[in-house]
Amino acid sequence: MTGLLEVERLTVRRPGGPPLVREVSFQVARGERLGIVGASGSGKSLTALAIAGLLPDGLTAEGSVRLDGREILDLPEAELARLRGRRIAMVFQEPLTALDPARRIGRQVAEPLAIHGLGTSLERTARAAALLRAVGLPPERASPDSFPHELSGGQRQRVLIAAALAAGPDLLLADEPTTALDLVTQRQILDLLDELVAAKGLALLLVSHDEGVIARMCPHVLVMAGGRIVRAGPAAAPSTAGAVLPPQPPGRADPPALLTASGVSRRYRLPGGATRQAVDGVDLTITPGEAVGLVGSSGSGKSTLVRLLTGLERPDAGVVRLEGRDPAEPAVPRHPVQLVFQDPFDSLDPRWRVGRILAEPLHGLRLDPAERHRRVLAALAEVGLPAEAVGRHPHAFSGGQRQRIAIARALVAHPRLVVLDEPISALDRALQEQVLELLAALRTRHGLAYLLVSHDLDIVRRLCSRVLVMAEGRIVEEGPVGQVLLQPASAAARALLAARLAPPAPSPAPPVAPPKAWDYEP
Amino acid sequence: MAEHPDRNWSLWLGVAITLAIVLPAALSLAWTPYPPAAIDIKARLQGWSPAHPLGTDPFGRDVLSLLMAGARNSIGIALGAVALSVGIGVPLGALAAARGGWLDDLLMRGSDLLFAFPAVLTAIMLAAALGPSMGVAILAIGLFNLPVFARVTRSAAVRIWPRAFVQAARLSGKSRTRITLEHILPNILDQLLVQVTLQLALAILTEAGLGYLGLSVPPPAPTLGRMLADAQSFLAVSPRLAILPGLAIALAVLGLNLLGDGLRDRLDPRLGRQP
Amino acid sequence: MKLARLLASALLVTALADAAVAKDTVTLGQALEPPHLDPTAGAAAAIDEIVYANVFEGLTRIAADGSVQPQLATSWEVAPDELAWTFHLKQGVTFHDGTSFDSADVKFSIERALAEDSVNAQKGLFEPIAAVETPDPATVVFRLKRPTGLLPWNLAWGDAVIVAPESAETNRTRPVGTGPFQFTEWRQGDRLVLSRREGADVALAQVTFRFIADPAAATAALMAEDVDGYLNFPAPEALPQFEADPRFAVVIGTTEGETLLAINNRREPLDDVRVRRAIGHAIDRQALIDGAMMGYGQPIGSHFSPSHPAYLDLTGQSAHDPELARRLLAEAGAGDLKLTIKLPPPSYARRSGEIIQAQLAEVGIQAELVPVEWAQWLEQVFANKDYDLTIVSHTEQLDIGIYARDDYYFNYHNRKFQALIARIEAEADEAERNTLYGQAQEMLAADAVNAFLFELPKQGVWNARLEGMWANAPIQATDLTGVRWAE
Amino acid sequence: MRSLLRIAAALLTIVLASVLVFLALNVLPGDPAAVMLGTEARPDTLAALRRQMGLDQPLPLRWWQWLTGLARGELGTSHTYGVPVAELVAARAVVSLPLALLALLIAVGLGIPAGLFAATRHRRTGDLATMAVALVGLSVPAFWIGILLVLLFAIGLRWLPAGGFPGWGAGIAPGIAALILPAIALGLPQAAVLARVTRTAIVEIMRLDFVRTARSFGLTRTEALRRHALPNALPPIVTVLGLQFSFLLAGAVIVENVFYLPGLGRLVVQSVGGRDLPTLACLVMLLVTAVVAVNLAVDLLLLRLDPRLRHRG
Repeated sequence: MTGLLEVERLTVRRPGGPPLVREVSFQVARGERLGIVGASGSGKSLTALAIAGLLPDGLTAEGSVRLDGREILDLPEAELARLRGRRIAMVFQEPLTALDPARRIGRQVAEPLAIHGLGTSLERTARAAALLRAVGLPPERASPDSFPHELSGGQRQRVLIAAALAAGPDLLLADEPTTALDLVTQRQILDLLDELVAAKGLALLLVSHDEGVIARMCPHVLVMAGGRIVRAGPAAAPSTAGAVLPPQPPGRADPPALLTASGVSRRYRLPGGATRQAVDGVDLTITPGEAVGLVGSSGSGKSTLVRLLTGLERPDAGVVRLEGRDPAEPAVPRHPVQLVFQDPFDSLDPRWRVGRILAEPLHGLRLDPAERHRRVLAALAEVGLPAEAVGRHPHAFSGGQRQRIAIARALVAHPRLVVLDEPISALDRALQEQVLELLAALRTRHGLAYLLVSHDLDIVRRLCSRVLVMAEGRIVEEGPVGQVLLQPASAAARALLAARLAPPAPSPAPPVAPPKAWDYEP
Repeated sequence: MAEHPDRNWSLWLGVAITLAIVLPAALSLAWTPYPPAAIDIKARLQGWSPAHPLGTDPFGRDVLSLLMAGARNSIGIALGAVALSVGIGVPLGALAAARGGWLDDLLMRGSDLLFAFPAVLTAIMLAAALGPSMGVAILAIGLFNLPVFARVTRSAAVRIWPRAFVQAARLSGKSRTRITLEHILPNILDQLLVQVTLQLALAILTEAGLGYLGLSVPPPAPTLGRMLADAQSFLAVSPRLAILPGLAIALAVLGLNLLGDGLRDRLDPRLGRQP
Repeated sequence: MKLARLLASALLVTALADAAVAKDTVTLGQALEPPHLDPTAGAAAAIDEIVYANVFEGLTRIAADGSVQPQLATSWEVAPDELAWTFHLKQGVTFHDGTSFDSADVKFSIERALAEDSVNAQKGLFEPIAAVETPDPATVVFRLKRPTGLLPWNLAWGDAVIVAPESAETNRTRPVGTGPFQFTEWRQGDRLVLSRREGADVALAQVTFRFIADPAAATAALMAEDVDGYLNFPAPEALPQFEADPRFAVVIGTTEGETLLAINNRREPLDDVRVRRAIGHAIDRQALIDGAMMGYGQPIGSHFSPSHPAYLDLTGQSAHDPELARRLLAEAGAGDLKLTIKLPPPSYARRSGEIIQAQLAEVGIQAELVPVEWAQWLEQVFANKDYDLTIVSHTEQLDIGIYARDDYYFNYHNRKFQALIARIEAEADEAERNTLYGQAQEMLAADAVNAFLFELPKQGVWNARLEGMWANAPIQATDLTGVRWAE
Repeated sequence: MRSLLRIAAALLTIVLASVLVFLALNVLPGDPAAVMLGTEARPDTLAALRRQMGLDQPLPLRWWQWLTGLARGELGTSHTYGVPVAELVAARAVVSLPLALLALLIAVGLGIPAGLFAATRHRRTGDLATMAVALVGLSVPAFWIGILLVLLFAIGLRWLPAGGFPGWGAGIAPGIAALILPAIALGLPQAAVLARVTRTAIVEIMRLDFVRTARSFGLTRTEALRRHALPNALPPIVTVLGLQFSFLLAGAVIVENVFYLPGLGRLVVQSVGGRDLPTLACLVMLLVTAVVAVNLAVDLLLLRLDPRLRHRG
């Protein structure tokens, strides 16, 4: 019996350019689930888009894609459009931009029905309401008359799923459906997909860069790299849990505090006039050489707290002291605290050469040019980048290399505290490993204190000794890593733990060295 | 890879046409076949001839020399006007974006006020008060374009400030002005460049309008606008006198617009994110 | 009674407007729009060009040939001592609003012009009148301070038309006169409509003036026959086009407009007659006329209109002689002279300016052109005499007397000339006056007060089937009383 | 709340403009009385007229009288015409307003469909050809188009009058006929601008994800463009339309000259030339108020069009 979807030697390229997807072939039977996993740029998304005939401008597809035995790859736009929504549905990665901002969500869910002329308008509205309820968005949680910008990322993804299933498709293509969501919401959406696909007997083609997500949802997996399928077969058994970092021995007799925050809070005025309490009365201290984790779901106030601690913003109430001085005061030297950002593409000025980027933190210090240059080269060496990188622009480097440059920038001013705001979540799994190892090594080598902000508990466990859990702008739990992450007291911590999927592959944690000051003071 | 490689023809065509107007204009600074103001009544209203490739005007002046000098003055006025509006508009926009809050509103309201005054009226009043001259034409056109640059700069800068590399710069203790000069302006340069070419084109058109109303540079210095205006009543006698300056204006504006479009596509934000 | 008449005329007008363009209406283009319609309260030529002889009438009027003819006064005689003039008035004349016309209206009009707060632009015309007496409704006697031979001529000016006390104040917007045409409608910036009064013996039932100044637009309006003609077409360069078109008649006549390069006689080194004569010799009048006026217009050597019997051709005294000009300038020690020429808006001034600048450059005088608007010209040049040279045309009729006024912007103060002008004004005999005019012209030419350029031509263009249009313009007027369509 | 703020800001702009206008006008050299009495006027007559026009009073007093008069609706009488300013300006607005609307209609009628057509054929010949025509339309001075139109339609074919305005009293048809050619001359360049803005806006939006989502529901590319891209492209289009309307009101002075239309633009030029201060002041206030009102209308319309803005109230 022919499969529902048969893909044979599918190739996608820009006319005259190298193929981005090379001779990909696979089959999906009715009701079957197939996962495709691969790093970014491996061609997995283009494969899904090619099947639905939604390739971006300028890309062409060759080979054969048959739906129920009927060739659809070379169908004219009008005929292919009739299949979309009715037979093949899609869910995309960026929920925030995937819905028409100017149209109410009720109408968008009903739109596929209208397009394919299914039922009267009254019936369609009723069907849309039922669909929204089915994806966990009853009217009391999100009214059909609200607009997309009034909903959260997770809610919008639910609306998309409702719309995709509205016209009763046979095949659902899901392209990185949960990548842009935080762990807790990610888990809920995957459960929802699992339940709906089973209930409606849909065939599912799930594309993701996260093996954990694929392993959880699909029995069969294709691994793609460089546009080709490199491995196919049953999903790999979930790898064993990683070794737990031995709890960080408490530091020497209570050293003088490096960074303290007492009763710090910050309010934002929303455009509609209402105010949101982002940070509400936070107290924390970080001692030299200590590695502290700060975890919490998105919207818990982590980033705002980071901006307050580093002096980028002034708190409405409370006091922040960095080595006894207020970091927000312009006169106070800033180099003791440095920041590494999440998005490597956003953290380096595209117009500057790497040499000048690395020298920027030395702005406040009166150093002669020779000394400046020496420091820049030293920092580059520490992060394992060639000295001649100094003369090149950021766009000449990969994501991983850029993050190394950002880290080098944090080191060049010989800081005592480095705040890492989601340092590796934007990187691929393989790169994350290398950067983690680099960070761990640098900490021991220079006796740095870390404040690691993340929603990923595994990374916190591997780098930090103590962890703070944040929710609704307050620290709801604090304690050594081992105790908080194994028997969490607060509800927020428990939700984070539950949402954690297959723990990452094991890797030996570096031995812990006593903190050592820089070879000389600046 | 360029987003649409075949689109670059508009850049090169723009450069070619703009040069076709700018080069002779620049040349006229040093040399023109005849002195533009040389009147020879006996030789008036002649058609093309070896001596005068584009013929002569009602006062017997060589039309080719007039066109070259006219283009020089028109472009000179346009450059002066755009320089004025960039010189004031860009810093204002950058300041509004850097400070934000009430200053932002004040500056933007101020530019709205300036925008509310019809350009033609400002030009007429200025010319009436100070007497028509190149300076007045530059002031009138420049003042009117100022809000455009303030707005473009502000909206572009507001998108750069939250970027991570700017936060890093703030962390290094750099002042807002220094950050504006080192990080903000270089990153919005491309959008400004596009506006400059488009506003130059608009300035040339506005100068033609002012010339028509007799408010542009006084005689004997020719400008394309006044040549076109003066030639209107000679349309029946010798249409060539109106067609040539009109064509020069149209080509200059066309060239600059193509250049602007081409620049916008070439300077697409390819630098930020790996495709 | 008045209301009924108003209603009647209103109905008449709407009827006419809807009727097909019957051949008793005409549409004339005019370059400048009048600011208002009271000729006794403003100097703009455009006012007189609409209302003179059509809407308002004076005791006397200037005819097409420039002679003084009776109008509201049938005849007049002067007493032996030349200090009393008696005018006999036409009977049975009424104003447009029905009010009657008699000697009281004449007394009111003249005294209004002489009054302390009068805004009459030509107050000087009435200055010799000491008193106005009205022995009976049909007779008016003027008592003069001194003999004034030119009185009938003075009373023929547009500024001396007779107005009624009842309507004087509203003449600016709703003119009420004794003329054959009455005011119907005025849409500022576009058109003004006059229509024939009941019983007036003029051929035209309705006249529309369309205000189109832009040369290209004027040409288009004529070619598209939106307009039947222009008494004085604003663009000489378009005339060849109309000469070649059988639909149109092109009639080039003279006007009273002496166009001159005025010189500030009080400003260094222009106070030296040799420098002024050098400027005169530097200018090639024929080339200027060909270049600026497309060849239309007559060269003049002094401030006098060639169409007047007393005209003397003195162009020879300032013939084009660059060599002589350079020598004169060297003699006067003004080798490298730098001057400004202030140019009012009209195209004759702006075009002549460019040519004269080039011609002055030939003899080593560097002239900078400064275009100004009328408001600025009147303030800087006319009032404050803050200028070196300026180009302007004086279009008032027989206005050589302005050189006798001390406050005039030429800064020319010649006692002998002022005495000569006084004798002319007093002289009653025309032949004697003409010889005196000749001496005045020679004096101005000898002193080279200004560089006299050319007489503004009257460039008439109208539909060939239109008869009775004036060829010359001895006075600023569009006399429609004799105009009609040929059968 | 925000729209109240915006209305208050608009009023402030208008009052500020009034101060600027009055100061600017009185600084202009040249004396209105001299303009009216011409070259022969004697000093005493000039003084009499100046008293009549109230020009001899101190500046601040005259500004206050003028502003309070403005508030009460008394706009004074025109120095040149002696007619109430309100009447004079109204007669001109009755020409300029319909002209601007007609030109805008032409711009929208030609510009937006052309922009849409070019967007649907993105980067194919249809797109390049339309944009080339738009570029040419943009580059040619409006009054040049005017002259060519007159040569062709008025003098050549005699279909339409070469200019002038018969007044609405003579019926709607002749009025419209007189405005067609000037409206085309004004409308074409604006249509070109609109076509370019529409095309760019739609092409940008077509790249966004939600258009791809719409196509995944079963819409073809062109259907997705019309149902989703166009509504979202309206805000930038409406903003440009607002700017164009304000320009057309007074910027049309040159086309008014070519077609000798009694419009606001020419009255502006005339009043400056004749130093007719009350008329000029009223004109400028009218134009500034119109521009501020149009901007306000555009702002409020944008609120309705783009729900994301609505939350900012």
